[in-house]
Amino acid sequence: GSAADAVKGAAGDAASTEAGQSQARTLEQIKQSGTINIGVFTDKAPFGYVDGNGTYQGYDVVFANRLAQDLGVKASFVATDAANRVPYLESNKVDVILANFTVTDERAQKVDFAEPYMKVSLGVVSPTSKSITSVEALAGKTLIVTKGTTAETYFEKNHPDVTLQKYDQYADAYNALLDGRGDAFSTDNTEVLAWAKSNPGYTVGITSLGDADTIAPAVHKGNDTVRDYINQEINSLASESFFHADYAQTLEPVYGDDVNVDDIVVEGGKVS
Amino acid sequence: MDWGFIARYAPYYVLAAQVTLLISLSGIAVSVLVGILCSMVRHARIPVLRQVAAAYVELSRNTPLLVQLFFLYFGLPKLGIVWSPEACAIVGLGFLGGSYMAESFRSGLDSVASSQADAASVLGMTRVQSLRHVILPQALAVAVPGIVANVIFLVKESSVVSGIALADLMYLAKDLIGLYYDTTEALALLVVAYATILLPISLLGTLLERRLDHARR
Amino acid sequence: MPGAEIVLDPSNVLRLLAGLGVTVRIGLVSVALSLPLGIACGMLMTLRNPLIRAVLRAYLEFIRIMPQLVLLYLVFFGTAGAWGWDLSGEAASVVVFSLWGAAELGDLVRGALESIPRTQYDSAYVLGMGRRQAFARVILPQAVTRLLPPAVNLATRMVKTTSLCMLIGVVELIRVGQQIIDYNRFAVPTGALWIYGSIFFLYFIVCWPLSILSRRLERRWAR
Amino acid sequence: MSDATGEAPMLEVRGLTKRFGDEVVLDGLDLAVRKGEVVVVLGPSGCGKSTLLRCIAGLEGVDAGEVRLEGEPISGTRRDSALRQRLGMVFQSYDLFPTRTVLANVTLAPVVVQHRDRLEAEREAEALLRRVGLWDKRDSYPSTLSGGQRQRVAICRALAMHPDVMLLDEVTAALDPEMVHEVLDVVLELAEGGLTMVIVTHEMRFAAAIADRVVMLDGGEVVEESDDPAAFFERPETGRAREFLSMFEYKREKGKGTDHED
Amino acid sequence: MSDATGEAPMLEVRGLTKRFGDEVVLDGLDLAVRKGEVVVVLGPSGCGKSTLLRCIAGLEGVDAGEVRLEGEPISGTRRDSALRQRLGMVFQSYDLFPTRTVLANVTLAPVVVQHRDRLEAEREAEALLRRVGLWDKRDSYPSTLSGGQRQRVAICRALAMHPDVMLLDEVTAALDPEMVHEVLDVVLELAEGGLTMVIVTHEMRFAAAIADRVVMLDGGEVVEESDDPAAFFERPETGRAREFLSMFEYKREKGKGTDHED
Ligand SMILES: Nc1ncnc2c1ncn2[C@@H]1O[C@H](COP(=O)(O)OP(=O)(O)OP(=O)(O)O)[C@@H](O)[C@H]1O
Ligand SMILES: Nc1ncnc2c1ncn2[C@@H]1O[C@H](COP(=O)(O)OP(=O)(O)OP(=O)(O)O)[C@@H](O)[C@H]1O
Ligand SMILES: [Mg+2]
Ligand SMILES: [Mg+2]
Repeated sequence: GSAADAVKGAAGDAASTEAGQSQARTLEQIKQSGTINIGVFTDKAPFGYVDGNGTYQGYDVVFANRLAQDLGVKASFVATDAANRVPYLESNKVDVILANFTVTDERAQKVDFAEPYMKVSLGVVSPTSKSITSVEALAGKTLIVTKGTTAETYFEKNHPDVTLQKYDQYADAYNALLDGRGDAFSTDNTEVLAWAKSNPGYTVGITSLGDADTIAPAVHKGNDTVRDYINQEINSLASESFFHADYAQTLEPVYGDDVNVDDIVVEGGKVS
Repeated sequence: MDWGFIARYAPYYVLAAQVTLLISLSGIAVSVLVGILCSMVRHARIPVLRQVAAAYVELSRNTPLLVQLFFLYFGLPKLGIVWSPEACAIVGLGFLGGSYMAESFRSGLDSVASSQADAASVLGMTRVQSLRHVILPQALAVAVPGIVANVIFLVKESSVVSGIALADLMYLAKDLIGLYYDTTEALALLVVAYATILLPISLLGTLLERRLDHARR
Repeated sequence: MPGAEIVLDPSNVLRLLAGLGVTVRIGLVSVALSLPLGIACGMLMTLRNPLIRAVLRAYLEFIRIMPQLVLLYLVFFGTAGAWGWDLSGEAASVVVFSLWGAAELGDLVRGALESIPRTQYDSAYVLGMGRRQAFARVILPQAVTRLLPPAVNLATRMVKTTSLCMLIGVVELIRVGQQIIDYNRFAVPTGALWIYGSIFFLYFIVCWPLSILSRRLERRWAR
Repeated sequence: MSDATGEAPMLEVRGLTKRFGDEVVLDGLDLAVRKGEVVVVLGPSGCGKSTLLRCIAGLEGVDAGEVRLEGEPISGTRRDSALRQRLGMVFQSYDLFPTRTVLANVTLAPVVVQHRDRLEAEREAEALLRRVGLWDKRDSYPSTLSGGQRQRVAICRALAMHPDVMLLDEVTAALDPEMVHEVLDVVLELAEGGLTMVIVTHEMRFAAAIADRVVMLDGGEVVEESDDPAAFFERPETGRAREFLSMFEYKREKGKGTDHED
Repeated sequence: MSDATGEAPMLEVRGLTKRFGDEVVLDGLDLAVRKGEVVVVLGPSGCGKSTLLRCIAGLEGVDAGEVRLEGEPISGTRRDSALRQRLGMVFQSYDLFPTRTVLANVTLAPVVVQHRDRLEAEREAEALLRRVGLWDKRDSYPSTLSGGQRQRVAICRALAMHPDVMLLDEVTAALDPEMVHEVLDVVLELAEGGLTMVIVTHEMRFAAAIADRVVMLDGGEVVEESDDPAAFFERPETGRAREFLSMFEYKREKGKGTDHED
């Protein structure tokens, strides 16, 4: 892996200088335009999804709306796939990504992360009847993942003996699990916990896998004005326990009492 | 351009190209079968079957492969029918390609002047002999450009199967972009891979067309 | 069959129709843009200039052998990666479909122009018509009658192929459908069947009339 | 309608009626052709000449009447291969098999239908092709031949089956004058060789030269028939025949043009 | 080569040479056509008859020599519209404009090129179409007409421009005999009306009837020319002309066929 990492690092530099030809919008420019473009998921309830009326909803979206509101601009949501998040930022198709974006080293070379607002590690959900409770049990089995997620990266790197079945979208991946196309599905544990809660017959056999990671907003590499503003916003929101309120509004109805809010929520960018 | 990346991942593209080829060739084979069946049914004017074939052609030509695949892959399981991605891809490509192939075969058959059948008849040939020695060779010669175009079309369309978890070329490229964000390199390899598969087919088609030219007067 | 309510819910229907609107919009804008481009392309291809011919030939061949999905990725992510262009998904789709349409239409235009017998030019000449008069009054009307059926057919294919836009994140018909399936996953477990079935049907009712039109024109003008 | 001697004619058509929809194209037509006789069928366009030949060849069914070959009835389209081989036919359109060479065109039916030895079939094809001057074209494809060459090959192809009767339907209508001559010279030679033939043509000079008998059709019937072609062309008896033959005559009040000069 | 009276001929070709690549198709050809004269050009296929007419019409450039219209040189393909209107031409293939009705075919050029009033152009078209018996077909499209009808419309279309000279290139080569007659009757009538014409045809009887002068081409040159067509067709002077005319004669040793009977 280390040689590959070096290669990737070099590529990262090349890409960022190339991408540098295109200028990200500064905070000032965003204010002037009156809208901020925010990349969110549309199929990852309860974090980012579209409700029955076609309105964007979820934990990430509530934060996104608040961000826009405090900036005095309109939030314009751009639907993104997991795999599109970095390219979207690189090509300035969005100003900010608020799509359950786990902070990783590879990504940090391509984009700039702000302070985190959530904690995660990976979880694996499987049918209760054939519950998978350890990574070892996955050997030789088919694991569903979504392209471009930390789950994909983790299993590619650490468990090459697991057969991965990859989908472009979360919706497709969940459907594949429901249709029995794979033995289990892995993604952020918050995600699978929420999903298993509302899908009888499925259990999260592995609740925490890999390193505990954080989730943070991301901006175009070097777009400091916007990143600084977001950091400032995250800090000031701590005083009103904004993310606890967000949790209560969007996640608690799904998680109920099973999950401790402080295992998930990060206030003021400070990971406890 | 990051040559290290290219050197490292080119072998993966070779594997993915095999998937692309395998899926598209199987799909093409099914298309040809469906196409022959369909054009025969329409050529011979078999009552009910003819209407069924006509309806099939309309459905197949007026809906996108992606939707056909999603219906097969994600829709049908809700009826308890779970097909593997390979099966869905081959059925989907066959469903789509069948109508295109049928069209090519039909135009080939139609292009053979009726006087050819007459000529064969007055020479004492039976219907089967006439079909085998006179009609089909000519029909095929006329149909070849259309068939080659369909083959290219179907190999291209097969890129859509990446959406149902088949590890073809497109799937690999999307995956590499999502994993390592080396967009330029991943796409360059993708273009080279498709060109390597399709340029020879395209050239072969042109050659074949030229060789069969005398058959089309 | 259970689950039909998902496609009967008025708000879902409206959303699907809005998605269809995006699909049709991308299709129509691309068709509209590829018309002038394709005609220009086709006319240039009839010129004897070897350089123009070679360039257009290469362009055509490239477009011909590249999957549309690859072209979409090239324009959407490729230009972003290489030059940092900021094209929206919809804009990238329109660019790709217009370029593709222009190439295919160009070939049709060339074919139509070249299929017109030489004596038509000769007759116009001996009747004293100027080059422009001959083109506008004699050649073009004939080229158009030959061109229209396959061009309408091409438009059908373009509308159909806009389904791929969804894979570069455009929220069109299929993507809206997926959102609906996802949102109703618990309430309507068979949603995928119904929604994908409806999308299949919606594409069909948009493309089918175009196919019929193309065939009508062809029969009418089959001389 | 049989011969004076009582022997059955080679080919006999009795009361042949053929309709297309409501249109009666042939209306109780009678015709007998003796062995070795050359009959030329004339008539205005659309009078049913091609239809007559196609009915004889079994390419069209008949609505009434019958066709007999040496006294044996052969009407209908479902006649067996052996019977069909006894009637050779050449069409106006060059109907060679475009995917095969000249030689293969001539040998295909003998080999496939008559199961003759390929080498023997090729030897015979060589003789036929040499006779029409096309042996050196044996490996060419039809698309590379001129119209006249194609028709000569088509004639060889029919002859290779050793037919008892040859039916020729306007075999020169699509040809340039020189090519017309090439082809008709071959047909004249066949006539001299004693082949029984029914020929439809618009080449009046050729008709006059080759015919043992001239038959003129109109309105689905034979309107004039003559065993003396020279007399037929000089002094047609019926008004219809005169009218038809006048199609090949032109008259101009000369002198007007030159009046203008100076 | 001008007229005995010193007046320039209507159309004059002097030393016309035309090459396609290395092939010399016309080799210093001379030809003069007086006003009101009808010249028929004969010759074997490929001898350059069409090329000659196309050079005269300005559809092909020339390599040497010149073409004169009433003494005025008009060689070359870039001649202006007014000049082109003075030469009408009708081709072998039905070259009507398929997207326009019969009437529109005839009136298009007068309206577009000569800027004549549409109504007046239509009135004239009516007169022309009535003359060829096609006024009731005025609203039909060419595809619905027979070949003979199409050629008659093509002639009207050319006449509507009031050309000084009409060039007709095998206008009946693709037609059935009856249709040939329909079309040639119209041409005969034009000749009687005093129109200057250069006609290429393979209809020898027609040529004999219409020609004021017959010109035979071969090897890119005029090999025989005759002001007395009857004499030309009866007693051609040169070997080449005799050979050419023999193309339309057939001979058969009669009797062989009938020998076989009984
Ligand atoms: N397959 C067919 N279906 C309907 N009508 C037909 C068919 N074949 C011929 N006819 C009609 O039968 C009539 C005779 O046609 P046929 O071809 O025998 O004439 P012909 O004497 O050979 O004319 P020509 O000299 O133009 O070849 C025509 O009126 C034609 O329209
Ligand atoms: N555009 C061209 N390019 C090259 N060669 C040509 C061209 N047009 C005519 N020719 C050649 O010029 C010669 C004369 O042709 P042309 O058409 O004038 O003959 P023609 O006397 O009209 O014959 P036909 O009676 O067959 O119409 C032929 O050998 C032909 O191959
Ligand atoms: Mg006929
Ligand atoms: Mg010619």
